[in-house]
Amino acid sequence: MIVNAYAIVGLICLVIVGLALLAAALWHPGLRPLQVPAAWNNYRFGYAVYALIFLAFDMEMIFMYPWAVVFASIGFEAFADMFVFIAILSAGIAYAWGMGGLEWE
Amino acid sequence: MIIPLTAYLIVGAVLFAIGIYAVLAQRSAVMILMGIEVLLNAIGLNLIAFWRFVRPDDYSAQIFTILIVTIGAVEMAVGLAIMLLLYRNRQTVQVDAYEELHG
Amino acid sequence: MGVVLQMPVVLAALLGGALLTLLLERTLLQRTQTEPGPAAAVDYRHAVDPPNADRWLYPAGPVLALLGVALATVVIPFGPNLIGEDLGIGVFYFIVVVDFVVLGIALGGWGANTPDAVEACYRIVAQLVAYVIPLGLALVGAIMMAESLSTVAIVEAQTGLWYIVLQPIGFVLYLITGLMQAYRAPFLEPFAASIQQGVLHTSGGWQAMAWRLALSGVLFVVAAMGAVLFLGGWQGPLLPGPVWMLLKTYGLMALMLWLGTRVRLRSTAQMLALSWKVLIPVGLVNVLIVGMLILLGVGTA
Amino acid sequence: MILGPVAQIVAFSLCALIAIAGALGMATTMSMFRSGIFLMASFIGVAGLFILLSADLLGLLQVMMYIGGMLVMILFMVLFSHDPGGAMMAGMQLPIIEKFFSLGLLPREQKQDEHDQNEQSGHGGNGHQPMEQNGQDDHAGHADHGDQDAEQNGHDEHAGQNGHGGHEDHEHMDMSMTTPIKKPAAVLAVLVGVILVGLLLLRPAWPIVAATPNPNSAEMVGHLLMGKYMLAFEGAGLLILIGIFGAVFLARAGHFPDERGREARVAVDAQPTAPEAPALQPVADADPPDAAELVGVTEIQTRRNLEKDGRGEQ
Repeated sequence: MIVNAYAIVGLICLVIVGLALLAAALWHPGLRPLQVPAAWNNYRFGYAVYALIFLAFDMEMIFMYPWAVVFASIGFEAFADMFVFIAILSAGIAYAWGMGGLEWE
Repeated sequence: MIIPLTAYLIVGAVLFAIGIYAVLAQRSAVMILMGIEVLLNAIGLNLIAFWRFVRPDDYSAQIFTILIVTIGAVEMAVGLAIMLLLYRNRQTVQVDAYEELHG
Repeated sequence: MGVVLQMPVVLAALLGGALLTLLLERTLLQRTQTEPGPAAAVDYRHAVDPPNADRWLYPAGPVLALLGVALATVVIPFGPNLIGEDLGIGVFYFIVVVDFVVLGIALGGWGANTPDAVEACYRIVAQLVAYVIPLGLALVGAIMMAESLSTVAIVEAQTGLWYIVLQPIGFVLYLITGLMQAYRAPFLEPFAASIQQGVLHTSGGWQAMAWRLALSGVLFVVAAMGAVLFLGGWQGPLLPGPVWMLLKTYGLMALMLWLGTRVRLRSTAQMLALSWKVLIPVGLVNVLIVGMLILLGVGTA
Repeated sequence: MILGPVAQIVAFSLCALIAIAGALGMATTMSMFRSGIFLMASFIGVAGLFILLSADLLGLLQVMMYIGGMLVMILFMVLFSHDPGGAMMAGMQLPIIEKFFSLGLLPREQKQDEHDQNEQSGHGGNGHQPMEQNGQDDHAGHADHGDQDAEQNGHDEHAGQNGHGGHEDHEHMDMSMTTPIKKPAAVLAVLVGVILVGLLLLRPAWPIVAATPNPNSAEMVGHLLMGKYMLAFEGAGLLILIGIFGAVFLARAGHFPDERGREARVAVDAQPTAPEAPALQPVADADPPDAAELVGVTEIQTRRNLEKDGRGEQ
């Protein structure tokens, strides 16, 4: 059963959160004053296009991992498939690069 | 299988309802995009629940769910790009500011 | 009740690994006099109460970061049977849960709501955008040769020959993206001295402790996963498995840190450009090269 | 070891709770950043449900995809929004759900600071502390803000030269996060939810199979992708390509440079070397020298003035 393998994952989540709550409840050192202005409204980031390409490109991995597992047992056909897939993705990166998307704004 | 299929489907239905609320009630286009993600996610949950309980031997459902997530990601990328364009032109992404986009 | 016994072992491994990492890093930093980055000293003795903080997200940051590292430790095999749990998709699991560290730093930075911390939040997301894909591509080669996502299976597949020999490009790619993923020397922008170590400056008390553990732990798990993927994990002559694993982990870590101090610090923009213009194309080519090697019958059983 | 029934029920309840509370928080909180984080939490809860359903590959895919995706989305949200942290909105009178998910957003020292400032500038009146607004009638609220702004501009030193009549109509585009049809939408959503749940409860049982799925899901998915769904695989590649084309084509830099008033040092491209560090000190650039004393609403006011600055120059 797959679920049983993840029991330890859930348990570690609970333990870490519990330990943090415990620490927050018990550990009360003196305050270090911090007088700084709020910063939420100073917004601008220079990598908008990188971020958008990343959103789309991130999905490539979920296709690549199952493929990598079965690749050796299928052989050439799988290689050809992935070659086409990688060619398509490379075209995307090349386009972004050519259009000047991979630049800091 | 202690938890019945219906329990998962109910969670999916509640998520779907919240997604509908978010899509209808939010003014910011990004929030509407997020509502759509919730809708897609509710669909994915239903698909996987039915896969597990009705056809656990056929992994097609997982492929469909992967495709749904892919579509969600691409939709997010293109949607945000459109909003960035609108924002650079008009300084707002609130949907009621774009009356003239109606046909 | 195996799980209840395994869980403290995993946490103890993380604790010990992180402490050793901190020791190694401090020694190296003293010798090279470089910017400390995530290894900078933190203030355990004072709590901090940022005046404009988002009081839900601010304390959630360090907890999530620590959680990510602790979860990543689960799939690292320290010996033939010394592993938290051999999840069937261990490697994929690893790169997913390490993202929680980024999430934690982003939350802590935004939640603190000081200019430096918010800056750190933006920079850490840039780091995520830069490292995730080349890291994934670096791992694909090892998965292809081992025909499995399980960390134990990958170590066992390297019985004869380590993958560092078969996939040198993948290994170099892993070194660079590992430094990005651990926010160490050339890529320490989110913890740069110019923004006062970002989130570290705006936290104290138990939060500082959690940051310290998480940030040392992330380097530890990244190096350990490198040893598993490319250096044959626990395998080696004479010495017992866990000793080999620790030797390889800390050897790889020392190599990464040393290489990091050899080059100039990179800004966020330079890191993004490096990632998307060099590392990702190289990673895609590496996948094809490894594929051809396998078709030629090299590396698979 | 088989996971006990109690553990399964606890795990299911926790995951379902996170999924639903996260989605609800996303739709109702006043902070844009938080709403992205809540949505992420909702997705992680659903991922937990996937793992409970033995679809671990998909669960982890979900986590990976949406941690990255939501963090990026949040960046854009913060860029587009006028009050990304919700510190301004959280002071208003809110319905109970909104209030709960916006707890802890109000700046801690706002009141005291304001008091100081009011004393300094010789104005009485409690200016802009908890704004009375009930989410529905925006216009009444906006009139209020207009007044406060005028008052603020009057005694804000650095606003002196540019505080003239800048606040006529961009004031009323950024306040409420919801459309006027919020109430009907809520009713409709509840209705849909009730109908769906009712149908599910009334529906007779589905043909449930007792078999357990193959634990090696990555291999199964891989074989299907390489065989039966090969076209879908390449099609997904094409879809990603089209997504990249569209995103780059629409969002590439340089066509519509951002207005100058929004320049902030966030994520600036600076060398992390020591000599340049002074240039990045917190209060060195956009804010006036006394910015360290300004917090809360006053800070927002400062930003608005900067914005007007930018508008004026266009």
